[in-house]
Amino acid sequence: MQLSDEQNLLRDSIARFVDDEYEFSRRQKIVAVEPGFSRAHWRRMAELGWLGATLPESHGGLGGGAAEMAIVMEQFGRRLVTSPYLVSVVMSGTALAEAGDEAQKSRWLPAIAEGRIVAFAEGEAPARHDPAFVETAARRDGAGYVLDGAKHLVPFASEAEAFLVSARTGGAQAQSAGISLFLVPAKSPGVSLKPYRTHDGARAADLVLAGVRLGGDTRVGVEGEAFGAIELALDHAAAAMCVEASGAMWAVHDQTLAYMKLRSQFGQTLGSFQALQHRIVDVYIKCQLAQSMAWDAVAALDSADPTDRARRVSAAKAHLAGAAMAVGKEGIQLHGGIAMTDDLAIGHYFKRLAAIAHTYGDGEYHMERFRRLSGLGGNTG
Amino acid sequence: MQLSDEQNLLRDSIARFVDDEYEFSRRQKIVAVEPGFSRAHWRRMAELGWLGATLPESHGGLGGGAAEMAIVMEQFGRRLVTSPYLVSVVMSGTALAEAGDEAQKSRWLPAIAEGRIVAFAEGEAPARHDPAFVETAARRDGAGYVLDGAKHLVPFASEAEAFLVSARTGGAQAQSAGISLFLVPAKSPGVSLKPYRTHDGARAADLVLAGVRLGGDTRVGVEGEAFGAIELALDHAAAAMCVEASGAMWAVHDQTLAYMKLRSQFGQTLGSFQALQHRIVDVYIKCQLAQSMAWDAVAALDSADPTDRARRVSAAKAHLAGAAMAVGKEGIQLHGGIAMTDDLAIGHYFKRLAAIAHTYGDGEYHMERFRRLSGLGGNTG
Amino acid sequence: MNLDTPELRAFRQEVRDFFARELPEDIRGKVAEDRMDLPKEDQRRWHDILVKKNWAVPSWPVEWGGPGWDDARQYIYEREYALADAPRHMSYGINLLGKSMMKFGTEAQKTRFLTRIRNGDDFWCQGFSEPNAGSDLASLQCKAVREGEHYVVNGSKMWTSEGHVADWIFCLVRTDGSGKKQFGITFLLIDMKSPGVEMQPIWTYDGGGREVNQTFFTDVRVPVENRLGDENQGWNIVKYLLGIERFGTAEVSRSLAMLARLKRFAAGARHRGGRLIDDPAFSRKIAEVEIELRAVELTEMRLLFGGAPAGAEASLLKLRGTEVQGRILELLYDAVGSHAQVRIGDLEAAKGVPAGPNQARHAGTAFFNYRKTLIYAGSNEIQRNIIAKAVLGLRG
Amino acid sequence: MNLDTPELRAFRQEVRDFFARELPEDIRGKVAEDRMDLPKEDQRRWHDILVKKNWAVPSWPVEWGGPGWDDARQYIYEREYALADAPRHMSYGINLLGKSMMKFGTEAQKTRFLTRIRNGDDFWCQGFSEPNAGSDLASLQCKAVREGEHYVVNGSKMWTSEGHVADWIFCLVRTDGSGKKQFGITFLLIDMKSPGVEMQPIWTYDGGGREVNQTFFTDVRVPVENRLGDENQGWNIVKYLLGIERFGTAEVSRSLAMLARLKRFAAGARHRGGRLIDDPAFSRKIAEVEIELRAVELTEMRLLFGGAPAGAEASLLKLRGTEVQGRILELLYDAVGSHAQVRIGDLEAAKGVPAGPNQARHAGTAFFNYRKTLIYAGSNEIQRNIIAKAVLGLRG
Repeated sequence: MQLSDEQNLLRDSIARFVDDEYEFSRRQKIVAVEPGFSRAHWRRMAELGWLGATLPESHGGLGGGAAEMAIVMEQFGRRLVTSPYLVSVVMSGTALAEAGDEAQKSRWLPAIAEGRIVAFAEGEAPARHDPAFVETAARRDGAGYVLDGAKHLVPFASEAEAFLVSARTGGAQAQSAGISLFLVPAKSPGVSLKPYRTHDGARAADLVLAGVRLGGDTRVGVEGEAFGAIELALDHAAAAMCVEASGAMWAVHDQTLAYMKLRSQFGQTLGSFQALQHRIVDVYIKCQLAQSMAWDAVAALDSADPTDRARRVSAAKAHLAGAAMAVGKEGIQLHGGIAMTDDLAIGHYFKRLAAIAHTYGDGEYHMERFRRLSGLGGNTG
Repeated sequence: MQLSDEQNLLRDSIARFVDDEYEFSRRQKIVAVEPGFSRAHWRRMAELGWLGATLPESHGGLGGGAAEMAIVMEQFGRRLVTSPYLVSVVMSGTALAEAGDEAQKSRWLPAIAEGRIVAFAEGEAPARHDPAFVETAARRDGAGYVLDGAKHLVPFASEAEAFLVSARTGGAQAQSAGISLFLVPAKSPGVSLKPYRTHDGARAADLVLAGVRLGGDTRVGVEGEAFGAIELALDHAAAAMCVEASGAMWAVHDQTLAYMKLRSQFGQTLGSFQALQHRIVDVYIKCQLAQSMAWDAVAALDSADPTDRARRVSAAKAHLAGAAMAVGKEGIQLHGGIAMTDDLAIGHYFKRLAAIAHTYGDGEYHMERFRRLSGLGGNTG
Repeated sequence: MNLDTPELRAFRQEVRDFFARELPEDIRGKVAEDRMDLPKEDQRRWHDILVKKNWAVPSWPVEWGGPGWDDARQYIYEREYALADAPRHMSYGINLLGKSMMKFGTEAQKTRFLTRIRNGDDFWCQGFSEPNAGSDLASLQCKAVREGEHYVVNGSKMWTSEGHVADWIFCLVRTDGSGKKQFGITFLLIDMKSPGVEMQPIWTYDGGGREVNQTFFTDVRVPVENRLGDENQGWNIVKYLLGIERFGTAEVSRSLAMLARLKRFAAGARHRGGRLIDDPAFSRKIAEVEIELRAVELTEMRLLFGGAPAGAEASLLKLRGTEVQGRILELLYDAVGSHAQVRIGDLEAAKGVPAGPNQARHAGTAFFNYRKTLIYAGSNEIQRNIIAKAVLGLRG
Repeated sequence: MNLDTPELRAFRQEVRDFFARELPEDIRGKVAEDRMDLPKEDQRRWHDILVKKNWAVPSWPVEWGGPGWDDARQYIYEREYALADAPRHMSYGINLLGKSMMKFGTEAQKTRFLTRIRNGDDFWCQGFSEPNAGSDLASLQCKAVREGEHYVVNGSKMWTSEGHVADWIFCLVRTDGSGKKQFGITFLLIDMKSPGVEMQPIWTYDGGGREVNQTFFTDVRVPVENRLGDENQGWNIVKYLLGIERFGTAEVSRSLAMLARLKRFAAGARHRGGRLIDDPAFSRKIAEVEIELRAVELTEMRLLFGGAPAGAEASLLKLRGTEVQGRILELLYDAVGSHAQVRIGDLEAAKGVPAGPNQARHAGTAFFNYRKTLIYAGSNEIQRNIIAKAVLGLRG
């Protein structure tokens, strides 16, 4: 994917921003306190137009595409930036732009571009990465609906003004047909949160929906036919995490290589031991390949063919999941004991890479999805 | 498994024999001509009692057990000895001792101990390692049977006096029930062979059975209930191949290590490069672990519980299949270009290891069998 | 050696029954979650139970209050101990210092220290590594100067595991810097209450509780009688002690317990419509790691009981054992799914209710934490170097 | 760079149509079986077809009879060429010598040799490695002494691929042994019909046909005009030439063709009651290798067309490309099942009838043979050293 001059400028601005503001010890101070990201930075990103970069011009955005999203996420990955960008702009923004009606788009897309948070809430714990497994139920109630169920690990849920919630209006437990999408205001009676920190320094919560009454205008798209938009949002999320991982992997590579050149044992630098040289070379190669796959996932988001998109995104996410874990572990191992300390960045990169590898589809899930979509062994999975 | 003094003596004798007679260039001369093994050595092994070591004392054997078999196979592996030992003594001997009636045992077990060859012929090409997949059919014909079908890759078939053939007398294509075992004299009308060399230097053939008429006394064991004896013979074969592989892997290790100490590049021996040191260390570790697993498979043959036996044999064979391929490849790679030559032993060890990994159940087959027998995911496979 | 004799079967059953009866359920529960930070009171409570049974120091001879077991019994005991989810022994005192003292200590030292270790009166920790002496341990710089009947110690030690619950620390200090770096190292026993000893936690990135520390020594006066072995000859003790450690660190027993927990979890966890253990791809991964662990276990038995005494070969057990253990913990992390992302403490916080199944709560922390095992006690790269040199005869 | 423009799509279609129409089916069939020993007559027949179309030397400029394609067209052509199961180009002459000669040759040399290469009049082979100069190529000893207007060459070369079908060989010889070993190497072009050139086959362990040779030179007289570049300065040409080779050896196109064959085989092969491709475990392995190959392919495109010119980074393509290719061939070996054990020649012998499916016949030989790719053209260990030094800036 070749970037345009404007896109290169955007990348340089964001790189400068995160280099200035997210030096590791400053990053640690940000995640140490609630809400787990910097509200001031978030406002600034909105002002600079970064949050609206990918949103449609007709609704408060700048009309950019997948590349702009990827530029942001890669730089975030490089410096372990925490923010609701993924869950609000990338996921909810994509789903609303795809499936929302004019009223919903007019109300919510500009709000998202301004930094107000709509958290995408589709995952349920027993689903284990399968978005078609939805137990949360939406029952018709006059012109509206009543929602009951629970969503797991909704990022930055405590800061959200609304949730985009997948719920079953028909069909069987694991069927893609019969799933609808609802815009649930956070203040609705019956909505509650169980918030927690996550290992990567971010915040999330379980979202509990107990008899939540909604008007009919909260449904996004056609009843029972939201699965396409959900998959689109999830593919955007997966591709975004791939480039984020690529950025973080290169950071692990760079930090490890620098440490190997610095640290001496047995009277020579670690980097002069041939066995360790070959290991960091393998890290380097993994970073190169992962970067290629990540950007192909981004390119695939613009594909006109949803199967082609899904197949390429899943190939990338499956590849990245393995590579991210391997590079993270190797970063720790090549550092040695010092990597175990909380004060060094390397362990925190590993935790974020592990989270990426296991969120919005783990390696297993995407490998299986790729296999199925490639016409390999159609009779299982 | 601790060896007794007698067993240690046996091992030493066989080790001396193969060191004397199977130095690599002599071994190559043996496999270059028909029948692909040394008839003279085979006679000597019979005279020394090695062929009968594991067969029952009541029928011309010495009454030894799995350990004696393993001692032979490990030394064969070390020097790439080709012989019908596995297919005649280990497989047919085991199956006949288990399921044969007194007349069959009296006639054939002493013959096997004397070096006459009964080749076990169960595999069919589309079965892909599953012994329950039997398309060869045995149709009742008065007091006897008529056999039709084909068996693939029967080792040293051209030298066999008789074949032990699995054939379906009932049940469905892939069912374990309904399989019977027959002693088919090689000269029976309707029996023909398509012989070929195999990559590992041995000989084998396709066995074609076209309307082969047999008397009722050729059936070994109860009609339709031979699967237990077949699995027993196959588990013996798998365990035997595991120890053979262990012997061959150690030979790869030793030869590679010796070459690394000898060969210089860039003014130093290969063995002084730390990256290569760590690689040969991994080979060493793989040899150690594989040896442990191989001998556990041998010990498991004496288990009273067929499930315990099968599970441990499959664990070992699955492990060895992976380790044998890895060690073989690494032996080639650490040698470098010279390993590609036909004159050097290392490539021939690799070919034999690859054959072992893919015969009598490949890694995939045994991993799946182990998984099933371990109560893991009982609903597939 | 055959572990399946009637006598040994009876012994195994006795051990199993004892643990089933005597191990307090609350302690067992914490261990079964792979918690890193078992409170000292729990350790003491359990140690007292073992002392009463005379099983607190299973590797010790009768002379010093141990059960005097042979290798087979020790092996069986250790296995059942782990499978029962009993907390780790206070190994620094019992296995490392205790056995080194039996070999290198004076009678006075043995009399004074060993019984207190056995009875749980003294907990010990180890002061070996330093900020600039990790894999290259012999380059240590923490200094001791002889002044009359005392050594005066200045410097610091890294990675003092369990230092914050320990009463004593055994240390390597430099008493001579003039020769080869392995020379001039002295082995000292230091009372943690001595003036000038300070301890700071090293917080680890895994988010678990306090586990390791950095220990600082400022003009700490150590009586000469608390020196183990001769002055400047501490490296001999280190070599002996690392040999003990190399076998222990294969972690086979602990890994078997973890594998059992993984299987229980996969059998209980909901996985879409069914159970995780019925997912062919995941159960295949369990099967693979089970076979790998079995290979390490059988090799450990072969090297321990195989006749020829194993030396540097044991390095392979530490190396592969920790790799396999890491794999088991990674599978548990995978198995737990999205719950693995949640930081443990927060689930127990007032406002929250545990979001995931109980067994899942520590999977993340345990997975991250255990990466240490591939590094400590001689990193796996060092173990490869040892095998290359000492077993395969290769030279740099 | 975008390969999906209307122009390039049309070009791709033209190439595809041409191969579909013009590649003889008997030749295609042999390539599709991964045979190692395509007869020289087949090579020539195919080369003539390409010459007529002006596509025989796809990387050459118009000046020397090439099509003058840009990088994108060359890339597309190479991809379609492999996917059509066309036999490998005679790469030593076309890509290695040809391009080196354009850079380092005299006008007389270019005029004399290049057209003959293009037209297939001369087949070339390469004489670089020696028995004691493999990875450490610069330590070569094959000697050339200047005598008037000739060099007199004595020594031998290993691994002369296709030497037995070649008309000429380009060789590295030592003309000065006094300095640094990279100095004193000279690049000579030697007619194989010269007195004193002898060639013996090196039979490879894979059981395939004749592929490589050892070449012996005894007092072979080479005219000085057949020296490429200056005396003692051959190493500069080597470095240039290895750069060309490093990109070519990623083998992505060939691997894509092999993967397609693997899938076709798995879809056609009986597997118990069904098809092999429907076996979840096996098709999972295909999926994994497909993704890995895709990662190498995309990285190749990024490094080729990504703007910044790739140097030593290209080593990673050779390294991972050959690893992935080896994996594809191993899966084909697995897929073929028991047929993979059978030696190819024997199935075609008079008394036998092919026992297995046609595609299966060469799987064993191909799998064993291709281990060479991880060794030749700078072993993968050498490639790791190159990346460590030239890209990561690490020093021994």
